[in-house]
Amino acid sequence: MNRTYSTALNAVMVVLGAIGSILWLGATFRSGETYYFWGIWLIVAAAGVYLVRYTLENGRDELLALVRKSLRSVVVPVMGIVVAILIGGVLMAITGYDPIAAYQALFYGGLVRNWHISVLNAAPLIFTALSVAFAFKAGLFNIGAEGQYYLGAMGATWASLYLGLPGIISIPLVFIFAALLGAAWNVVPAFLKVKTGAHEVITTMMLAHVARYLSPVFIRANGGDPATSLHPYVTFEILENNMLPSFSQFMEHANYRVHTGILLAIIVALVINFLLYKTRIGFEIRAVGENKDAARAQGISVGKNIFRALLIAGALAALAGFNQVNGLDHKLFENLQAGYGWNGISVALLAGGNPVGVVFTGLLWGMLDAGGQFMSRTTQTPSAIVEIVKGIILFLVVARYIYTAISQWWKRRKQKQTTAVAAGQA
Amino acid sequence: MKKSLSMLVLLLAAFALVLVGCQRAEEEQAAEPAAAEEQAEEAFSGVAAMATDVGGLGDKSFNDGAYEGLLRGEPIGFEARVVESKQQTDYVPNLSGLAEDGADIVFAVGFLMEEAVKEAAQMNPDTYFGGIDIGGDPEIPNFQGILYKEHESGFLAGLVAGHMTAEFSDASDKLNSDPVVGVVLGMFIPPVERYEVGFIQGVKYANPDVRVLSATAGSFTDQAKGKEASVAMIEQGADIIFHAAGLTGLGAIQAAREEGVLAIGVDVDQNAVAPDTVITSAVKKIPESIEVVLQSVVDGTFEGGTHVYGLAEGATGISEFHDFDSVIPQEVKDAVAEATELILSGELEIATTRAEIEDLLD
Amino acid sequence: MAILETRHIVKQFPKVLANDDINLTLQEGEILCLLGENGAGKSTLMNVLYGLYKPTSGTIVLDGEEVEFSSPRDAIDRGLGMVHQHFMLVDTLTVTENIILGSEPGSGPVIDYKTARQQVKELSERYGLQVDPDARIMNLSVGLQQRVEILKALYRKAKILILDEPTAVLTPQEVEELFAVIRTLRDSGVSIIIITHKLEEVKAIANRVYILRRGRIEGEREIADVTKEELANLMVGRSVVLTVHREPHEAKPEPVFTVENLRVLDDREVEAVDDLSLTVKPGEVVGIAGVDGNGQSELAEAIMGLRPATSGRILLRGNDIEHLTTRERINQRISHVPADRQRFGLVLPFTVAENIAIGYHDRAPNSRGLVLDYAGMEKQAEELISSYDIRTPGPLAPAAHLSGGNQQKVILAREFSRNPDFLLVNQPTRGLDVGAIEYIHSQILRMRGQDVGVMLISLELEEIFALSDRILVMYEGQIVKELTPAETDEREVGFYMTGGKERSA
Amino acid sequence: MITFDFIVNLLVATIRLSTPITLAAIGAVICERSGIVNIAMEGIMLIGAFFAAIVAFYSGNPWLGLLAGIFFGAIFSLLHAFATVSLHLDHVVSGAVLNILALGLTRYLMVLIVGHPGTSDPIPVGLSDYQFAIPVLSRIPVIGPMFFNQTPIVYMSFVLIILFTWFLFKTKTGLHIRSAGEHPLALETIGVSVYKMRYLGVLVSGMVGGLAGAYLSIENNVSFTEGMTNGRGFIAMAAMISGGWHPVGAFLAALFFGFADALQVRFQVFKIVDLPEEVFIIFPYVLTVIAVAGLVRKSRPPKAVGTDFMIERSED
Repeated sequence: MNRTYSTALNAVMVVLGAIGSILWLGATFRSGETYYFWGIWLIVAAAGVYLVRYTLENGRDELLALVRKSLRSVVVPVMGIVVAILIGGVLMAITGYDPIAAYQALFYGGLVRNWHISVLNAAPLIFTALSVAFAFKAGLFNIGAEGQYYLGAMGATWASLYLGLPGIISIPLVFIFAALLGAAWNVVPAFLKVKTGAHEVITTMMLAHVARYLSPVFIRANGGDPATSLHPYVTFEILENNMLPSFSQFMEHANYRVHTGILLAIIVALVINFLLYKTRIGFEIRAVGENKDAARAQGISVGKNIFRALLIAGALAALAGFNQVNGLDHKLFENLQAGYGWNGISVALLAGGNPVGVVFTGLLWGMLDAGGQFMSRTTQTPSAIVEIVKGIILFLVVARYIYTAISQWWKRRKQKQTTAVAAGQA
Repeated sequence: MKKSLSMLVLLLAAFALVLVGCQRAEEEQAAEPAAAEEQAEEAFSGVAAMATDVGGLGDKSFNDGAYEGLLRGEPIGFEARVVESKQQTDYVPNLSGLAEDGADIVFAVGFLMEEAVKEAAQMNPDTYFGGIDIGGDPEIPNFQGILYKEHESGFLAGLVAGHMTAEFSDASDKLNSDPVVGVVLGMFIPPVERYEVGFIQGVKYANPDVRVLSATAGSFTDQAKGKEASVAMIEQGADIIFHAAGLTGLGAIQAAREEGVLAIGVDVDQNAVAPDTVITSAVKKIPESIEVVLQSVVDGTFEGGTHVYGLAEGATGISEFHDFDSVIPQEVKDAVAEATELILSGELEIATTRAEIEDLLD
Repeated sequence: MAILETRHIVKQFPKVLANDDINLTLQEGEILCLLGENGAGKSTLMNVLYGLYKPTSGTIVLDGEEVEFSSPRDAIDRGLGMVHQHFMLVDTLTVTENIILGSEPGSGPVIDYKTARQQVKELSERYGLQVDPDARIMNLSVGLQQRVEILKALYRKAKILILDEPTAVLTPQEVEELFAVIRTLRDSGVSIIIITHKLEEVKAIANRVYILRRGRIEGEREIADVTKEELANLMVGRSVVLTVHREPHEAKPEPVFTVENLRVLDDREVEAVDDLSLTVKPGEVVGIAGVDGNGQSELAEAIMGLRPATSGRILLRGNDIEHLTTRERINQRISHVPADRQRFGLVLPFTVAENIAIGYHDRAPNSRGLVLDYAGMEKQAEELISSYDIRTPGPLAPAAHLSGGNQQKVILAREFSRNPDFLLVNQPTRGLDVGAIEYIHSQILRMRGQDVGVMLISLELEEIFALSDRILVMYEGQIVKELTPAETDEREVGFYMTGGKERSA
Repeated sequence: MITFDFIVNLLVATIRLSTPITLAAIGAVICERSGIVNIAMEGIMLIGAFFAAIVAFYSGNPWLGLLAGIFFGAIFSLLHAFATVSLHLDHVVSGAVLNILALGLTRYLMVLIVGHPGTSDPIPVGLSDYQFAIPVLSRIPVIGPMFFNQTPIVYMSFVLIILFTWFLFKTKTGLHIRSAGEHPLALETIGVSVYKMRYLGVLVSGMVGGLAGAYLSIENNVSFTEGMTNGRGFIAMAAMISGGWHPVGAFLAALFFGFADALQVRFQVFKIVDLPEEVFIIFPYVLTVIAVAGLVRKSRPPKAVGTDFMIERSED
């Protein structure tokens, strides 16, 4: 069909989707008012438009194929989640808690009552998960994202304390500065990996510990307001102009704490997706990740791409720090256990390393965390159960081989029978 | 891209489904607080709740102490509720959530929650809030900040340690001749600093010649590191080990026990951990102070601002000596009593930060 | 009497039916050949006999009694031994350790290395298979490694010895030694099955031959009364030209590619290419003959800039490219068909289109600026798929899903379509069936016809003779002899390949 | 200040701090020699530490605790074996997942069994009470106090280093395990099950990992604390690599890390230089990086480590 149509529909879809997700993510139930469902319906509408366009362009069969394909792609995760929730329920039941009530609280808390917390939790996870996922594509395991997170947080704080330009200029500068610091933190692992082959799992992990212990030093150096009893265990508050705008600034009743960092996270996810699958750099990184010998034989420098991958991964993890400082806390705490780096690994694994998938798994994890808190608050169920459920989900989803193994075994059984019959006749 | 976009559709569908299920829940939840309010009137019954910081329960320190305090509220009609925060984003929702779920008073435990609790208190003006290790704010009448003079406890502990290691080193065969004591820290945070500083000052007050060794484990949960720090000090002749290191400190006490020297516990009376080793503990009676606050809620005498609990309120100090009561010479006990007087009368100033102590010492 | 017999063996894999109702018998003390193309199901059948695969149905009869092997262990215990095409040797272990692996002497858990060494020595003496029991496999030549494999089987008292493509990697001399060994084994009462796709060998060594095609037995023949041509037809299912027809072509005088005094180290820091010089003229095929491991791969890697040269020059069209990176050399229009196609040639999970683009992915039609142009990529791929007749579901199918032959065609399509001046082809037909070999040979000659300088590295002398205008024999990192196919034969080449010196000298 | 006693104390402390790392590292060596990457060591140690403390507390017998630590460490590691060998799941992924699982599991079980999270109640008798000096040898100056006046698990670690070395390089099973890690098909074709060998390798690492955990909770200390392993499992991986996948090498590397840690604590105590504590705390981690960077080039991993092994596969 003609292009103008399709572009027009595209525009409609993008607009609907954008507005929808802003409403959805910025929504809150605290003040009674809600944009939540509006947001969801708009997004659904956008998706609908997409499907319409897709059908107009490729015809009905293609659409069905697409639906089938995407169904297949979500069936494993969904199955994993459901089964894990069941197991968790059984665990609760046998250990004397009421699973029904607990889960009701979990979902009510995570999806409705404290939805805004789910979103707040998701943003940093999406960044760190993107970091891990990106490294995966180059065949690297950036297990030390936690460390790059701290570096980013420190960098963002430092820049935001002193950079007094108008926000529109200043925030991007801080953003870049934080990213650069995170990237710089991975220079050593990248260098060692290329020069000596030292395994990044160990180097980044060790440097993560280093970064974690550097943060208090940094904080004391920029030690904050003596008026608070926190002094000097938190830095000064960053300059007003460097704070990420919060949804409440353009949506009345939106929770004042929910900031635009989540949108940033989604945009970055899309950018990374583009970088990986639509650009030469991504092509080379994936080639190196899949088969470095062949890549090398075709003139793709392995070392160069390991550097690229680890540095970009470092930058992404650092952005999680930027997100927390400039979006949420507006200062750097001596954070006893941030853990976004570690949890980012699970989120990335769950998404199978797909940058766009990371957005959803990030929201899922954030939802489970927020809901878990609500659950333990209202039903006095230990929130550790949520950790276990997470673990099981992860296991069942990443071990999608379980399902393929089962199906293969099933096929083989069938074939055996048939061939046996055939042989019998022969 | 295509794949993921259609994935979005399905995920949303899933979400939407769950939501439908939750709507009903919503009403139920909404009903709850109202009920709680009404009951609050006649023969007192109410809900006392707390949110831990990321340290969580089982820290054998302020989180556990606060919880014990809540439980002490049960006789006077309080139902205790607790939620363990997992990350900083949880603080505000947990605190105000507890309030909305009908708690009469909500305690925020740990200095990290300062901002969160003030926010929550402003958002829920008709619920009382308390903050352990957090300064109050005159602007917020329904919030009471509760601080402790850990440095006082530290000082008295240091006083005992200083005297014992120097003059009375023959009082126990677990003491050696050289005048050295040690202090093991978990991570360097406000209460920990106050304990350390007070301890050092106490030691020097007892005897300026005593050396005080200090080391930080870098964690509140790594017993092995705590043990190693304390062993390293014992090697240097330290014969009394004080710790302000939460669970890491258990390692420090264990080291003292194995190496046959003495230890001083922290926050709560830790004599039970090793009765033959822990001579006393620099305590901070969080439960008692919480009890006081709860009572004030029942009596309707709750007041905002900062309440600093110290020797005067009987909230700080050192615990009894248990089996060591016979070992500790009368002189030391007198010295403690005397110092207590001086502190109460304000004649004896105790440092609260390392900066201050350095000035004080030279 | 028949020592081994298979009855209605069927082996079904998830994708393919590898063996379909196989019935064969092995007489005691005979040498039986199993002839068939790659993928005809020979190896599968042998792995079934050896207990590595369980047959989907059918039975194996040994010494007249039905047996069922649940693991190779059973097969070994029943006196079967197997020498795999890809040697089953652990490089880091010694010869002794490899031979005794799984049947170690010594009571209890501890290995009695003294006895082991002793037994290995005796064994190698008894069958005249000399090999140092303490040498590490990684330091042995392919021929010696094969001896170790045979000893491994004999050590386990094999009455039946199965050799899978035993000559694939050997020089003519080594082949004859091997055959000698096989005959002595036969005379000492061992029954032998040889799997091969080489007709000469069947004629040379076998008493009897079964021909396999597409998993079925196409026929059984006594060697005495069968011709090579008949065997070929049975094997391929149609009459085949056994040598590609090669019309003469005048090479340009001015060399397009020159190597001067090149020295290259291998991974063990040992000099693998030792002061080597050669030239390639436009429009000629220069064949590098040599036993595997004489520096060919290091030479190839050095030419492509995958391995640094310690000294010497590499000239393309007269200018030195030694200092250039691989990418720069590719941009200088050098094409390379690597020996190990799956490891160095393709990114298996990538699509055919991507695999054709890779290397030139930074320019039209594959990308515009930094952004990939998938439309262009696919268009180009479709053209090449048809012109090189690559059997694939489409340009977007992962390379992993293609057969070996078609994977190789993808590489040829990629490299040849970049109209190179110089073409380095390394063992282009390894493990491919006759059809694919014919095609690839004709394509290489087509490049020659277009005045491309072609350097062909191959372990297969047939191939060298079929394609080369000049033959350079490589031995221990040096070109020890230059020959012209017309004036020499495989024996002479083999003589120099194994370090033979000029008779005159 | 640097007296003879100081040196001796420092070295003794080195042993004390390196023992858990040593155990985990030699366990990992066996595991990776069989071809399975095991970054789940951290989780395995945590599980071992937990059950050791719990059993020791309720039975009042630390030796039972020790066995429990080993046993549950093995059970937990079986998950890893099942996932990687039988389900053909990527080794690193499975390991990462198990580490996460171990954290949640121990916390939940704390609440269930002990009644509160955080730390378990101190056990009546710890293994440290069974410290004993080997008569004559313990009198040898430096060596004596280091190696011959120790606590049970420390002695065990010494024995295990020798035992594992002997096992890997002198026994039949050892030869099989090494082959499984180098060229699994070669092993399968002479009739030894690669699956068995790999399960065995993981299992052994699980038992030793559990032992390492037990050391932390019932020998070095007297109670379990959440997250008490504190990254030691990963340092053990570093030790294994720097030690060239050889038990003795791994032991030496572990000693090195232990030494660094012992040193930094003493630097703090002495306040030799006036720097923030954190600077000292990071010292061992930095050293680890340097060590790995320096030694890794010389050490070569088993060829087939981290690779999946499947027998039933169709050609091409």
